[in-house]
Amino acid sequence: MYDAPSTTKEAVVTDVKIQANDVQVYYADNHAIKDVSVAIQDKTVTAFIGPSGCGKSTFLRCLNRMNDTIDICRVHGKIEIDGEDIYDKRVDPVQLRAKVGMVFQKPNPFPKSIYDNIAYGPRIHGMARNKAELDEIVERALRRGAIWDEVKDRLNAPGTGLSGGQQQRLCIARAVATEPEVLLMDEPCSALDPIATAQVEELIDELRQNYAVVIVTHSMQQAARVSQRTAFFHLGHLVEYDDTSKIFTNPEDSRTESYITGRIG
Amino acid sequence: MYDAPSTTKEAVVTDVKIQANDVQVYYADNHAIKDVSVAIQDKTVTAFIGPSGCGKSTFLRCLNRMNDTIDICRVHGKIEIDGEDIYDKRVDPVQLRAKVGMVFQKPNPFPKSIYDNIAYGPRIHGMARNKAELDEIVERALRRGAIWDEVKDRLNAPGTGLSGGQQQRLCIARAVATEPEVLLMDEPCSALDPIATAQVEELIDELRQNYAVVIVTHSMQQAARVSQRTAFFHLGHLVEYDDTSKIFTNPEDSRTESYITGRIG
Amino acid sequence: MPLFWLFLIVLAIAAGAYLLARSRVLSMAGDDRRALHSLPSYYGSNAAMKSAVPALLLLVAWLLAQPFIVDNAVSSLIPDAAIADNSSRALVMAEVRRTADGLDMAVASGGLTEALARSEGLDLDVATSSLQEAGAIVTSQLTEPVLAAAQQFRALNTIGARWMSVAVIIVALIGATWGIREASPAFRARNTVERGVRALLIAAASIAILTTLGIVLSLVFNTIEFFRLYPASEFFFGLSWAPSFSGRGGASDLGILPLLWGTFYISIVALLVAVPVGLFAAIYLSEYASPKVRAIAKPLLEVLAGIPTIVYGLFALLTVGPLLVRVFGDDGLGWMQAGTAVMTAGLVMGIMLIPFVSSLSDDIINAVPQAMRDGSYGLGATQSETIRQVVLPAALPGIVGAILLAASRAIGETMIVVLGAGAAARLSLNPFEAMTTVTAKIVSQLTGDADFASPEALVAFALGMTLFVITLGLNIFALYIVRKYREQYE
Amino acid sequence: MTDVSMESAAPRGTLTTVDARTKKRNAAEKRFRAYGLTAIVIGLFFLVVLAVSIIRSGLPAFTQTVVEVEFTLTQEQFDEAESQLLKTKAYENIFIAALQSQLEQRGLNVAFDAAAIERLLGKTGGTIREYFRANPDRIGTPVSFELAASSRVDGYFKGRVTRDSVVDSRFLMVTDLDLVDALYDAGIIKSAFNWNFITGADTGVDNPGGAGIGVAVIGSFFMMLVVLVLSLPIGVAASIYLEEFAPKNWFTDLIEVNISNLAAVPSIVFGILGLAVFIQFMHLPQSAPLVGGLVLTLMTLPTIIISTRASLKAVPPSIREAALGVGASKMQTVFHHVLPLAAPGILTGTIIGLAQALGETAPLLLIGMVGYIARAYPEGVVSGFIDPNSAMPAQIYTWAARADAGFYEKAWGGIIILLLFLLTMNLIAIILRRRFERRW
Amino acid sequence: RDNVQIAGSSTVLPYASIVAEAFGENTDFPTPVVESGGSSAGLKRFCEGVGENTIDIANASRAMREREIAACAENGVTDIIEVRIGYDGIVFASQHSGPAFNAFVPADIYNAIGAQVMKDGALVENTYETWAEFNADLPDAEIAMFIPGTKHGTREVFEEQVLLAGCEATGAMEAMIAGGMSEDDVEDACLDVRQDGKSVDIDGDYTETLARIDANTNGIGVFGLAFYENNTDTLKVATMSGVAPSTETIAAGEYPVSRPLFFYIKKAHIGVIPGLKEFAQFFVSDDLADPSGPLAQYGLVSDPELAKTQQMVADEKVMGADM
Ligand SMILES: Nc1ncnc2c1ncn2[C@@H]1O[C@H](COP(=O)(O)OP(=O)(O)OP(=O)(O)O)[C@@H](O)[C@H]1O
Ligand SMILES: Nc1ncnc2c1ncn2[C@@H]1O[C@H](COP(=O)(O)OP(=O)(O)OP(=O)(O)O)[C@@H](O)[C@H]1O
Ligand SMILES: [Mg+2]
Ligand SMILES: [Mg+2]
Ligand SMILES: O=P([O-])([O-])[O-]
Repeated sequence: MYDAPSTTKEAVVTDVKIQANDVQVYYADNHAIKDVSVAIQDKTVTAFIGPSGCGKSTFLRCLNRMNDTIDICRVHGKIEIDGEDIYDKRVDPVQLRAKVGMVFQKPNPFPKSIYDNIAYGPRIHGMARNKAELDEIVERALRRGAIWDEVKDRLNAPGTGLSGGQQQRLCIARAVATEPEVLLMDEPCSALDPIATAQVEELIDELRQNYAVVIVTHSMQQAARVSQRTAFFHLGHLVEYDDTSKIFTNPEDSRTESYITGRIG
Repeated sequence: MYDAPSTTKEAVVTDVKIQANDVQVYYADNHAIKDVSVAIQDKTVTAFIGPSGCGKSTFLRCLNRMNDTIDICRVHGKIEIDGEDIYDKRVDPVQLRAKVGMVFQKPNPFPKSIYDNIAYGPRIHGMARNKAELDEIVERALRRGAIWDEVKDRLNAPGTGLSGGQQQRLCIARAVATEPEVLLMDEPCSALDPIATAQVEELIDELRQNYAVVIVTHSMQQAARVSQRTAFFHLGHLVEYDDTSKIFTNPEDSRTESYITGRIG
Repeated sequence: MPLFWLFLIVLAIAAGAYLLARSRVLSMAGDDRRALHSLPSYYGSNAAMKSAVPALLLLVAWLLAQPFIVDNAVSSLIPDAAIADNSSRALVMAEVRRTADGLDMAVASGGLTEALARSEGLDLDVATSSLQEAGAIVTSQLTEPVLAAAQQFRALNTIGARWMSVAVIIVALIGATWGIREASPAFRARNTVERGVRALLIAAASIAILTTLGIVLSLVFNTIEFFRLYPASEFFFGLSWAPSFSGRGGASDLGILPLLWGTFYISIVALLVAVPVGLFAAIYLSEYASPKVRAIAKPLLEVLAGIPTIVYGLFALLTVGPLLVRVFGDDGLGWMQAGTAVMTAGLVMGIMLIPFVSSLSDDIINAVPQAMRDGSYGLGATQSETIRQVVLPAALPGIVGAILLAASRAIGETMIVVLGAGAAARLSLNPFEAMTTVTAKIVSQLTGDADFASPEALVAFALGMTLFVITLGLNIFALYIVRKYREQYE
Repeated sequence: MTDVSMESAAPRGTLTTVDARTKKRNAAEKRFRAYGLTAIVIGLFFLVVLAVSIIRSGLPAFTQTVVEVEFTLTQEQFDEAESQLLKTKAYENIFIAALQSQLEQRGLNVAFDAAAIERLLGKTGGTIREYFRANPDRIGTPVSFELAASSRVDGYFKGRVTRDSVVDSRFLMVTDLDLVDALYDAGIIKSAFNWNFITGADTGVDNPGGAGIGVAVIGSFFMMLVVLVLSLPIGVAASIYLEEFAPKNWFTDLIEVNISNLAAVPSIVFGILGLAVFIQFMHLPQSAPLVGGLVLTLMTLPTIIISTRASLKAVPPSIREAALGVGASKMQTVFHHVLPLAAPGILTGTIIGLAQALGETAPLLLIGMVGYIARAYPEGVVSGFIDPNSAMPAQIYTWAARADAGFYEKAWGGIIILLLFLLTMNLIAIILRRRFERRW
Repeated sequence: RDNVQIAGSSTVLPYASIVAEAFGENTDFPTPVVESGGSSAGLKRFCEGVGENTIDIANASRAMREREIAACAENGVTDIIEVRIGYDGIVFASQHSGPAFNAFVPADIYNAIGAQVMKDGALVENTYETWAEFNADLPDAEIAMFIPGTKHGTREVFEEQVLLAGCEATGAMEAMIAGGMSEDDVEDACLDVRQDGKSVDIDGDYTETLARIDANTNGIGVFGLAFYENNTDTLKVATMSGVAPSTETIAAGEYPVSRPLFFYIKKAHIGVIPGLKEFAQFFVSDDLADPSGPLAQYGLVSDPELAKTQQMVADEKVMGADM
């Protein structure tokens, strides 16, 4: 019912980048993620779909331990990236997050200039030797975020003074500026017009050449367009996880089918 | 290229609810809205479309004077609702905003319980005589916001602990709870799955029976589905404003055409 | 009618007006609250406000004016002859008032009947003795004019009080009627009430201006007087502060510069202690500490702000000073002569100021939205990077406010300076030398023994004034800086 | 473009083995955290040091050496004493005589005379006179009195005074201490908890044994009441106006600068102001807690305003927008949403401002609350506000300046009471503050 | 107002507090309020005018000055009763267990802290480090003097009765005059105190001086007699010109350093403020103020002319009127 992913984007069998086993997440008493096991492949775009509130964001935030910042949130189970348990005591969440970048669902630019918003990551990771290099990184990131033209004249204006969609693209640009190996994107195009969406999708496709990308989206078309693998979440369960083409053409689970045909929400 | 609106939703010629003339908006030196004149009709859904950053939110916020809260924002021109100039000195913006409800682009629930989030508006407007009535109002609003089932067991949980899409629906419910005559919705479905989106669209259609609804959306399909009139904004200009069917089938301006066919962004 | 009762009556009228206006507007709207412009309680509040506020204002005005009017009326009754030549009319009036009070007491205790207390024929001796019996403190035998005046005084006051009650109640009733009649669904009750509240807010904000005005007025005349006696140029540019005892006359050096330097130097040392410690404490409390640690440590640190400064002074003098001497004194590095020094006072003052920086900053840092932190963590920033580069800039206005508060407190502190830094005014760069501050000298010149009309005493006012102007300048500068670097989230 | 990104897929360490740069950053992180912890520890360390020294010096104030004697006052003695100018002296002599006769009865074998006994006793006449005036029916019946011993004898039991240290003193002879020891053995002199210190009033400089801080506590209480009731609402109202309503113009700036400038005004200048405005202009009573409260209110206001404004500023604008968007007025927005979120900061300002006001002496100096202001307890609420009274810090300050070392320990004891008062006051605010704290 | 309101000198305050307490205990009048704040501040408030909202009595550790009397008169405060209550002895004391500073003459003090001193017959900048350098009888201890700050009335007495005397005795004064200075300048120069930290001004109370001495074995402080007598356990007093300070030697005029203490009453308030005159009379009564009374007991040097003072108070004799 949706365009099957074009052959060029066919899922290539690659290494497993992230392996999650029996993940459970609780917000206080609320059991938000129930027993989810999933293997996310490298150099692949994985889409998480599912009705609002089913736990997509929650699971995504487990993958770079962003849930650590929520007091009431407890995560059980095992998540490995490149074979290393990220919830291991010895793991440094900072290094983890440098490796696993994130675009949040609600755009959250820093109360700084647009330039500093982008330059922040590269600076802390020491990615630029000098101002010129940094300028270059910033420009490249903003271009990749499809926002360069709109902000190039006001790089010193505060990032908080941008429109909703501009903020969203700024946050995407901010995340790619640090060149993470895995990029988690929580509804990155929700506030974008079709053109901007297309540009971001192009970016995702480009990133896929080297990295693993996980994208949460409510747009079935988008999932079908950009992803090779799709995971369908429902009420905290991972209902089905398979090649995108398979999910959208021939889902195994009836719930998946109902969802993509628009019958359950 | 998109489904033409079905005949039942054909624009009925009704009274003009909002009349904007020569509106100009500046953020400090940034001329964000240029000379926009538009007549928004009662009992009609009007869609604002246009690329990200073109000024849709800005213009929407002019209609209930939310821009008053931004220090650097200046609004010129004349906007009349029901024939009254809303920027007149004598107009009480509070009363205006009670009449013209708003759903913001970024969901912004109060850091209070879900119940209180909804009940706040009805309380300050004296819409309920007693607790039972208030409970009823809250339930009705949450149902209309298509979120009742998800939150009915946790009405006392904080609204900020909801998922992105749930927050968005909470904010929609909050806005309809006060029964405004005009409802401004800034990308109300951006974080919603198709089913929830359909429910919200149903709500919009229901509201249209009595009220005027203005909706900003990036989804051309959505604009086509729910609206009777569509305004296309580009770089701060109102490029074209006409019946939705006309815009999507036979736009006059070449820019409009480029946009809806996905060529400019 | 006792004042308290009058007050209660006004409140009762206001409460009645509240209920009436509320029910009236509800019934006019046919119980449909949506048809009302505002919540019913606003209509009630409007009526209550209109009945209580003017009435109470009148009450206050009357209470302020009546004594003046009665005093004037009565005092004109006292013949000049009745005023002893070393006394004044005001003093006789004081006695009249006391006698009138005494009569009240005598009547209350039953020693006199009300009629007798009023009658012209009241015998002086009877009056005196009955007053004394009633426990009124009268020093000597009453005199005829005083007694007559006291009786007149009582009579006028009784009349005044009666008319006041009447007037106040009438005003309250008029206001109530007005408010109730206004109550119709279309009436913008909320706006009216909010205008009232807003007036209140403005009044509150204006107190700052009034205080400033008051300070300037209470300093300026003596300052001018000082400059009449002492050349301004020497005061502002003189390099030495050596007030002599005025008995010696005219030999004082009253240059403010050494004092300003001491103020500046000691405050800087204090801030160098308080700001890093306070800020780091705040950061630790709000970002790292567990809620339990925070709940205990923060209030404990706040106790530091509540220890009387004299304790800090003694602490500086007895503990910190000798300690520093051991390290920096002749036996150690040899920089320090005695325990009292800029360093001693600065360190101790810094300790006192820690909570000023820590507590307030902690609250502000805590108020920075979590989304800001998440954004930074998501980029792989460490917690300290996040704090330094995202949280602190976002919290900057509040933190600057806290630091300014601490700095202000440092400038205004006396006791620690007196005990910790010594009383010597000196222009020196060595922080291990004794110095003193403008504030300490204001206190000592003001509470000293010098002839109060001499420049040595009046200089306290000039010092206060100068300090006031200087800090004003600094604050304008700080405001400008904060405006320039403010970062607003969202 | 792509090749660039290929390049920069630079080797990163695995998650468990950190690369050099991360090591450095983590070290910085650890250091930063350590600084924070150090800062707290420094603060708490000084608090402990101060607390220990305060408690060590102040605890002796809570005990008092007393002399217990039972005697009968005859009507003649009473009348005779009442006819004197210095009546208390006469009562004192009666007490001394009674003690002397008691010693003789018991046959203690130390030499003593009336002068020696007088040196052992504190000022006792006032208490005795007061007792018999209040209970005339007890005249002629035996009454047992427990009265304060002299400051030196008290010090002897507390270790402050030794046989060596009284050598030069003309207030106590070395031989007197033999008598003291004997009296102690006989149970006539003993140590008792000093309730009077907690409940009593100030005394003259020659009577440290009778001095108490109770009345000053009441003075402070009424003063703080004024400060709290005025400065909190006024401060919050002013901040709300400035932060939320005031148009951004020069007048607002003027108020703003004025307020921060007031924070820097030395407290004694507020005293000058208070004297000029409240006493000389408005004719409010002198030495009254009401005036003290007003002056301290003016002094506290900037602290509360500055902290309130800072926390109002910290409330994110989206909250305000949300409320305005549902048709709340600005006033409702502020009072329903913004203010509760700013409450922690407001309470912090209140805690610090009130703590400062509670410990302040200098302005009280000028409005007549420092000195010797011994009074009975106020009779009612009104008299609590307007009758002359002192305040705790003023009392402590005066005691600390007195010559007799007995007052020195009283001063420190007073500080303990002041801090207890402060903690009680803060506790309420702290509990409230915790209830309002939240992140968004 | 039904209580007597007093303000002023912190030196007089202890005595006033003793009297006020006794007055409250022994009469039916309320205990007077005695504020501290310094002679100058007290007199200033005294001179603000007459009336209930002004104070009745000002305590002062010095006599009222002409300028102050004039300022008073300007505000209508004209009939003032001056009451001298006795004398305050000023003593030099050091740590009890410190070096033996037992006997001074003004010259020693001047040599120790004067700005310019005679050394080998020439007037030079003061560089003495120890006491023994200029007086072999004194201990070989470092010079560390804590003298009253310029806010204190005691400073004046110290300057005039010790420094000036010392200046003259050491011959410094003569040398200065010989150096061609005018008389006024000489006086000023004699009162100049060295600024190198050997002499420390104390602006606080005697308790502060005591704390300084406590912390410094070689420290010598200037105290009031009463303060010293209350702290004989930590302090050791020195004789001045061979006379040991005591209430007797000072009353007899043998000990050279002392000053009179006063209080001033507004006559206009007598008969208006209850208990005012009674308080004044109580203060100077034999029971309190004579050498066996509690004031002397505490350390006040009784006025030998107490009877005259009592009479003056009884007659309400004002200043300026023929005495
Ligand atoms: N608070 C602000 N301060 C300064 N400039 C602003 C502010 N808000 C918006 N702008 C600018 O005004 C222009 C229009 O913004 P607006 O938010 O109206 O866009 P929009 O059409 O809603 O876009 P989007 O679809 O991305 O939400 C943009 O260029 C934006 O950068
Ligand atoms: N901070 C939180 N505290 C408590 N409960 C939370 C919190 N965040 C999310 N939840 C709950 O956990 C569940 C899953 O939320 P999550 O945000 O993962 O949903 P989602 O799939 O991302 O939905 P959406 O598409 O609406 O963003 C929801 O029921 C939500 O209410
Ligand atoms: Mg989500
Ligand atoms: Mg927008
Ligand atoms: O307080 P004094 O004026 O006596 O120093």
